[in-house]
Amino acid sequence: MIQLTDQPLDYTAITESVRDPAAGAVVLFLGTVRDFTAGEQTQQLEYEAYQQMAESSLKQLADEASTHFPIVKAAIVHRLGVLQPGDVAVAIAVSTPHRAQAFAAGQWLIDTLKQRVPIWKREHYTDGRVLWQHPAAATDAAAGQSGGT
Amino acid sequence: MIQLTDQPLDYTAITESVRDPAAGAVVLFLGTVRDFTAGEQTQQLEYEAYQQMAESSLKQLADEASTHFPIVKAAIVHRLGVLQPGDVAVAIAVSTPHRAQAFAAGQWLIDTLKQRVPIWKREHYTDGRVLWQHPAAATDAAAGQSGGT
Amino acid sequence: MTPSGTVTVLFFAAAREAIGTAELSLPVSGPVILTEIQQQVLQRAIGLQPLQHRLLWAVNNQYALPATMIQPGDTVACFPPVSGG
Amino acid sequence: MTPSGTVTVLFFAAAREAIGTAELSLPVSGPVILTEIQQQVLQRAIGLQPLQHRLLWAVNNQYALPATMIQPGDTVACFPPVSGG
Repeated sequence: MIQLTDQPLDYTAITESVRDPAAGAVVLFLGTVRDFTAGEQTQQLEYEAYQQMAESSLKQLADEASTHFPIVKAAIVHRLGVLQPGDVAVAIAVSTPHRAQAFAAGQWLIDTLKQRVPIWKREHYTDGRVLWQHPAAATDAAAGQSGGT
Repeated sequence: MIQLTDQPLDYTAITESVRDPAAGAVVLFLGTVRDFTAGEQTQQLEYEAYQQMAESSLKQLADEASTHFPIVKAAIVHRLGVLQPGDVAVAIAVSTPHRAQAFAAGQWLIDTLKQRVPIWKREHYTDGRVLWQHPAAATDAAAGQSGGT
Repeated sequence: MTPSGTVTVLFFAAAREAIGTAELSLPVSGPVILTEIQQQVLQRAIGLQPLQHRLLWAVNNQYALPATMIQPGDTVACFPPVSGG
Repeated sequence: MTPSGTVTVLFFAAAREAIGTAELSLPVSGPVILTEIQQQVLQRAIGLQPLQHRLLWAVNNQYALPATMIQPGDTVACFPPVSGG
């Protein structure tokens, strides 16, 4: 199961999709919206994707992970649209024969997703500021946006 | 949620119990019964515990994990009794502010559980042999058991 | 769907907001390298210039190097560093 | 529940099967060290001897060192290496 969706993530269905009697380990990772980041209170997060490229990029990610780790099955689902603190933004499930492989594969998948897959988040703070988040410079204020630090 | 149970594990409830708006990451680990181990086909696994010590040991594990990792919430549930291939034997869920901590804490918890918590499994193979499993010597045949390699 | 003789350029996130549009059509007289498209975009979309050293570029849904050949009808995308997850 | 003057020893998994019982009551005349309990157990439960170098011991639900003091009424447990998960 590899998809983008604007609906709440059903992480149980995502986990079930990777379960397999050939696997002794399943790791599920959930990326959830934190209420406070670096002392700033988040009211909501807004996720936008380049959908076509993001979908093919998620598929490539799963294929590439299978060349690095003995993955039995993998699933990646990312939510788009407006999320509140506590909501699940991304769910990654992976099954492997042994446990260390499942942790390594799950971590590689989320780390690489965050580096490569064309999805962006915009943070709406409780004080009214709205900022695009970028990994290298979270407070980088791009021209044209409705706020800045 | 820290417990031993002879019922099928509800890993969704276990995961929900650790979700928290202060956490940006949740990692769920499921240890599941593999159908084949080292070329041998498993018909069922039987888990036995020293219940009183295992319960206090699981609680100590969660407490100790919190001294090593910035855990927001943790849950550990281990199933006892007879399990079939594909069944979930253990579920560990942990939430932390950031993702690397959640993977590290989840892996530490399952690794340490397997070293310390007084639970034993006995493997019933499809060829009729029944063997207690021990980490250092999976084919070690203890006196008194109903089979041996 | 893009007529021969044009390259579609898509913009996302802060890049889209910086230039105020999600899409541009650039006329091309034949195959060109990505660098040439990038220069045309930055000339037409001045708002992007402060971001230019951080922009990422893709061609037909794959990240692309500056020397990538672009054919008429191809889709180029331009966006800031990704921040999913 | 254990009467003063005895130590209860519990056996689990392959250790239980090796001696054919889940529990022994050992009379003690006062505090003793774990080593002494271990020796009594191995003398009474000969089936355990092939396992003895791999056995783990706990006192009142905690792993215990050989020099641990055992009081009358305490519960000792004896079991092979654990294999949960």
